[in-house]
Amino acid sequence: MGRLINRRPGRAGQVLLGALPFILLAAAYLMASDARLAVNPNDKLLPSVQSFVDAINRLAFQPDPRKGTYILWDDTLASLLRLGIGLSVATGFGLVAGVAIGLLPLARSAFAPVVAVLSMVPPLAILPILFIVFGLGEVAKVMLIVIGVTPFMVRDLSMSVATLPREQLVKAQTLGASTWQIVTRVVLPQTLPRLVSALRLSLGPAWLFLISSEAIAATEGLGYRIFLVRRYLAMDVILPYVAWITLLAFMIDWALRHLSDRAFDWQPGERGL
Amino acid sequence: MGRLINRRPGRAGQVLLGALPFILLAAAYLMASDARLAVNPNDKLLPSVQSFVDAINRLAFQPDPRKGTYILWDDTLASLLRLGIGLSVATGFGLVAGVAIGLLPLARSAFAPVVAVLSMVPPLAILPILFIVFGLGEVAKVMLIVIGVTPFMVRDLSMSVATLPREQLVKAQTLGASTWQIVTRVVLPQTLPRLVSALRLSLGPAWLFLISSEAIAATEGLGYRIFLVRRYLAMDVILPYVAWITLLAFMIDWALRHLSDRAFDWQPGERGL
Amino acid sequence: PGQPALAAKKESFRVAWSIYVGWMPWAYAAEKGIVDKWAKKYGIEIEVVQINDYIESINQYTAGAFDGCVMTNMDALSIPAGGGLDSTALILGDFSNGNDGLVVKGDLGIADLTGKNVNLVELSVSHYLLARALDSAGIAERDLTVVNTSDADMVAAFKTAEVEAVVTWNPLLSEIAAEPGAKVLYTSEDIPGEIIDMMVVNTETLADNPDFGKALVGAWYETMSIMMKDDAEGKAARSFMGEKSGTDLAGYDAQLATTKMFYEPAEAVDFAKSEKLAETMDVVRNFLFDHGILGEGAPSPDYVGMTFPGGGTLGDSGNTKLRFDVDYMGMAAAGAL
Amino acid sequence: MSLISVRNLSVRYGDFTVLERVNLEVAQQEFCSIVGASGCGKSTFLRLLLSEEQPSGGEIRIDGAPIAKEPQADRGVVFQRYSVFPHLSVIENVILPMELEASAFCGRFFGARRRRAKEEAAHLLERVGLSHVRDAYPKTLSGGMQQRLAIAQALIPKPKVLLLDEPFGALDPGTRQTMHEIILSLWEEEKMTIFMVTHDLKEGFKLGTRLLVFDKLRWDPQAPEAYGATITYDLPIDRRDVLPPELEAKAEALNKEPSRNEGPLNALP
Amino acid sequence: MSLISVRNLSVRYGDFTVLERVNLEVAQQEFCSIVGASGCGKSTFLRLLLSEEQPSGGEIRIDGAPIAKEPQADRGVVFQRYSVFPHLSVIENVILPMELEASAFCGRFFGARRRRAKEEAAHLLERVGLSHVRDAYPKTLSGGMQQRLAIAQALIPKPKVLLLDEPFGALDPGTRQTMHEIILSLWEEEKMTIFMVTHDLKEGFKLGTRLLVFDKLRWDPQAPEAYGATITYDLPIDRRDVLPPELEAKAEALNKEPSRNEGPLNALP
Ligand SMILES: Nc1ncnc2c1ncn2[C@@H]1O[C@H](COP(=O)(O)OP(=O)(O)OP(=O)(O)O)[C@@H](O)[C@H]1O
Ligand SMILES: Nc1ncnc2c1ncn2[C@@H]1O[C@H](COP(=O)(O)OP(=O)(O)OP(=O)(O)O)[C@@H](O)[C@H]1O
Ligand SMILES: [Mg+2]
Ligand SMILES: [Mg+2]
Repeated sequence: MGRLINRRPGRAGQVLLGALPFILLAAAYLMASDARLAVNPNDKLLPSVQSFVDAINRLAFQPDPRKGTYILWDDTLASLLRLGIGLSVATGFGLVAGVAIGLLPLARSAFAPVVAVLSMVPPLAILPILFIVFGLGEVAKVMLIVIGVTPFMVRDLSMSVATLPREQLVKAQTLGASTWQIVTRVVLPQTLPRLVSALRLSLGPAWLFLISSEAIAATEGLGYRIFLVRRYLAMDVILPYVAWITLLAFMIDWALRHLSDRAFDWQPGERGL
Repeated sequence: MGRLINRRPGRAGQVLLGALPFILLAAAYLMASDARLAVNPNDKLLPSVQSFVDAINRLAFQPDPRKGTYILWDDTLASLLRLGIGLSVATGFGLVAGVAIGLLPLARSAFAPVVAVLSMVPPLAILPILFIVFGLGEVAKVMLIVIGVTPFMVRDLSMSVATLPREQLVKAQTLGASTWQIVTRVVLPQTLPRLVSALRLSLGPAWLFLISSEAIAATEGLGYRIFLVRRYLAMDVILPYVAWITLLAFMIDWALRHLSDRAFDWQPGERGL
Repeated sequence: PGQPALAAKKESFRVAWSIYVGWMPWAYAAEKGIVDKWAKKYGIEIEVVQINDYIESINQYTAGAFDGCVMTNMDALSIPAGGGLDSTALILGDFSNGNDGLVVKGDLGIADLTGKNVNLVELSVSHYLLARALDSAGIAERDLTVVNTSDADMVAAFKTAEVEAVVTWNPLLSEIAAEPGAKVLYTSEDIPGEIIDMMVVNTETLADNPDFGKALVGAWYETMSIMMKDDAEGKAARSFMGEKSGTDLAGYDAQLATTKMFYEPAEAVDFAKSEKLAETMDVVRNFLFDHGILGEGAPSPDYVGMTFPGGGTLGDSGNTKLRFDVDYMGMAAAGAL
Repeated sequence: MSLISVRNLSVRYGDFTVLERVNLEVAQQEFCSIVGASGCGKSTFLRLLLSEEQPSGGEIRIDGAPIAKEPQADRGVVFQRYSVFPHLSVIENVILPMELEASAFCGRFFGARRRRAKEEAAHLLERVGLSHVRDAYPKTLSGGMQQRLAIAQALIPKPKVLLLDEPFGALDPGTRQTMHEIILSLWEEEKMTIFMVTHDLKEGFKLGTRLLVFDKLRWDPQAPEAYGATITYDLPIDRRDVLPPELEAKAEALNKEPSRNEGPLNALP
Repeated sequence: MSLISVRNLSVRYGDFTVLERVNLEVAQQEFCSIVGASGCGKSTFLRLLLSEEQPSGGEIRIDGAPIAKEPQADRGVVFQRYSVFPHLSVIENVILPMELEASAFCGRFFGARRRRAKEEAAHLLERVGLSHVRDAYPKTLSGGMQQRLAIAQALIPKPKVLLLDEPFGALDPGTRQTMHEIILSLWEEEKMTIFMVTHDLKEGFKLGTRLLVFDKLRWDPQAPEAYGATITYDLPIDRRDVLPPELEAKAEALNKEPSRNEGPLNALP
């Protein structure tokens, strides 16, 4: 086979190739860690694998002596709940506003500028105001995710709605569709795949905002734990937590991708991204 | 005119509609600020317009008594430089990797998984490791932007490359194009508009990472100033800075949008988003 | 939340605390029901809220979301008092006695810092400590460069090659001091009693609701009496506090060793009544004024007025915003709560 | 009285004049076949009749009133490029117009009603030869199949005016025959007025009651964009299956008419 | 010896058999016209000849060797749907193949070379009647204009084998005439082997040296997807401009042959 664009690895090759970068990353870590530990056996920055195992065992499989619960799972539950609510609200709002702005010229005139401006406001810089408005409880944490993620969703979805072929809208009108029907039967269903992509792209930022908000006011959650042990540079806890967050996010991403490939099998084009 | 989707405001209506949300936001701020100031004239959370004017005058038009320079412009210059370098690197890397992953099955097998995983790592949680690798100076700040923004770019661009109609690739091959030629003459030019969109969508996160990085270790920069004066809740400085950041980001966004509409006038579909 | 706490008779109150060795007793008092017990005794409710970001907790208090908040004497002057919120230092819990320090790499003296970078949280007590250290060596702050560095990243920052000197507090300080080649040059032990950790409450709220003050003070000193003991209960309390702050009993005890806790209310009252407090606050306000932290509207260090238990005052008495009060601690000392 | 009257219509894109001085009166239940050189503006004309675009000058009236400013269910369309909804299966594409009409809020049928609609639609699919792919998505259909689907879909709301842009170009003669019969029977039953762009003159003659030829009256070789096309022939064709001899001759002539664009037949590069 | 030989070719999508048992030998410079019912697999067959898809069974050989596994410059194509590059102007679309061939690294001409290429291309554009829109982007072209552009582009590399999928369907008779002449002159000059799918039998007869009819040999009304199409007629056509009487009759027959898909002509829903 000649051209690179036509060369496809087999099933096994695919797995192997996909694993390679991870193996290289792991090897790089181990070497760097060994080198540092050789100089200073108490170095906390890049702990050995054994320290990870210990820390994970302690946090995930030993009940916390004070509360009798398992710290890692408590933290995970709290964080996932916040993340889930925040992302749901952001997605719902993003969908409604994105379709409106992308489809309706009036909504576009009214809201596209303000969304473009608001999406540039760095939420972390106006935290004091956000906390005053939303309190310091769960609402504030969820809202930080919502505020951080929604503008992206709205803009991404409105851009994608605006690229729907005009012919389809005209066709729908000749079939007697009202604006509402065009939205529900033509635009929304075709926007859903992009919604899922936008959601997937938002996962990273959403975790970031979650962690930031938990670092400011929380008593449990993955971000809180990282914040708490960071002052002792307890990388043996931080790195597994980061890996766990990454794994969780990746699994959500993976599930969304497969959901999208299945649910929207009318879509032409390549899959698997 | 019947349907909402066909109702377009006139030129004046457009400006008016677009300005309305801003006017409402400003009015809401003024009312809330007045209410608070009525209770405590020294309240710092929502300062009066006069305080803003004073603060802006002091920061932008009076030389700093200690350094003899103009604080706002120094900060702006420092931040824009970091942002520019960071975004350039991220964009360049995102383009290369995005096209490779979107177009070449081998690159996709090898890198799509690792990019998907890396994009989920919250960069702020592994700062200590970044410090060791990149130090605490300018490089680290630029790298934080790069690390924060690149995964999104790569994924967004690879997704968009993957949606290019297969017919075009086949057609190019029948015209004798090699993989390299397909990349440079068919894929890249058609990806550029999406690159600009991705860059625009990244602006918000990029500022966020810039501000975060300036909060870590810096002696100047917009984010530095915000975090510094947060120590005494000087919202009369923070809010103008946030507004200034927003304005800068919005102007960059605006320029990119117009650049894209002009440079890529082969694109069908609606403009102005 | 959302509205400034309007002074009036109230039933329920919110106070904020953040993680620091001298404030961990609040975690214990809240979780073990000590606060509730005392609140019930006075027929009120007190919610004790943990805020991880120290500055954010003070900001929220200043903005009116809380009736009380823990903070240092310096931050009490600069943020709430400077922000026009009349505040009362209700409890003087401890002062830093080695909990804050200046650490350098290699064999340097304070005078050798000239021309170098010093990483610290700008405008914080670390900055104040640096200023005091430089005073002691006779050099000025403009002779070196202060690099604002977030406290959370201080330990990692010290590990990078380009950082030569840092000023920070515990537990970061002990982590950094334990680094190979680190040398502690100057600590708060050299300026005892100048960095004070307090519970600050809204003066109006306190005036209208003395029960609120009584309940807080009562709960605090009951907790003190538990944790000062060396028996099982005391150890359990201290190890609770240690774990809550991310370390263990030994780590927490090590931090307590560099903290001068006022376990007995009488100690705190004596400290507050001493001349030294007003002198300290005079140094502090000059530092704040020099760095523009008292607000740009402040024409002189006298802008914000302070009152002291002995009847002494500092600054503009028409704009008294920070009051050191010993009435409630005095009641505790007298067993009158 | 005429159903549709077009007066002095013109369309310009920038300096580029596509149509100019188009005048036309069409009565109800006329079947206008439209022919003309590629790129002369036939699709553009249909877009105007559809209100998808606004003319640069002149006006269109339907039933005496100015044309609605937006597309309506009274004017159906089959676009030159396949224009079915990619996210709906074949049968869903066909029942969509029924759903839109009957259910203003949901725009969707459920349960028994949906089954009934599907049964109705199945008839039509049978006739256009798509029953065996009723549950397939458009991306798996061949070009001709998509075009047939688009026709079936456009027929469902029984529009007063039907605009067809080269609807049968991608069909084989047998299928085309079937489609002709479907269109004609519907045309008669529903008294539709039809505009059909075609490049097959025979088809135009066979189906139409009237033949409209679009061409440029004026032509400046230095500035090919200066003048637009208009209706240059407007022939009534009363009998449809067999052409009268004089029209046969006309058709031959049209067929042979050299294209404007034809250059010298020099060797290729 | 035959240039292309197809042996026992079959294509299945899941349970759906599109082609089966296709056998064919084609010599160099043959011009095969392909006809068949809509959706029977003609485009699929071309995709296989192009190596865009792999067959489910059987094989294709070119010059005795198995067909290359990927599309190559030796086999040009004009797709059924317009397939020009949207980001290149008309003239850029035409010079693209020259640039790709001559400049392996940049894939682009500059300065004088670019001017020369453009002049060369201008000739061809003149012939296909697109000179007046040479700098326009495809989105502003009519359907037929895009199709003509695609043809011009495919002709530039002078491929050994040319695959045309309904290339003239969207063209008016005059333009079509011109395009026929261009294709034929190139076919003779370059000794190309051409496969052309068309629905216009007359066109097929006129241009082709050979007519291939795709149809299903077996048909199960209960399972329309069970059997695939194959080549049911393979007629040599030696003289092109006038049809011999026996072929004329055949053509008539093919034209009339009822479509497989035709259902009972009951009233529409
Ligand atoms: N948006 C536009 N901007 C500029 N020119 C346009 C635009 N849309 C169409 N045109 C031009 O208008 C002319 C008429 O196009 P139209 O699609 O109506 O032709 P047509 O008669 O339908 O041709 P065909 O038979 O090939 O489909 C073309 O020359 C085209 O280039
Ligand atoms: N990816 C696919 N999955 C399933 N079925 C497919 C797929 N691609 C094509 N088909 C089916 O293959 C059959 C042949 O399609 P093809 O495009 O080859 O037809 P065609 O003969 O070119 O028709 P037309 O004359 O209408 O263009 C069709 O019935 C189509 O539904
Ligand atoms: Mg057309
Ligand atoms: Mg086909």
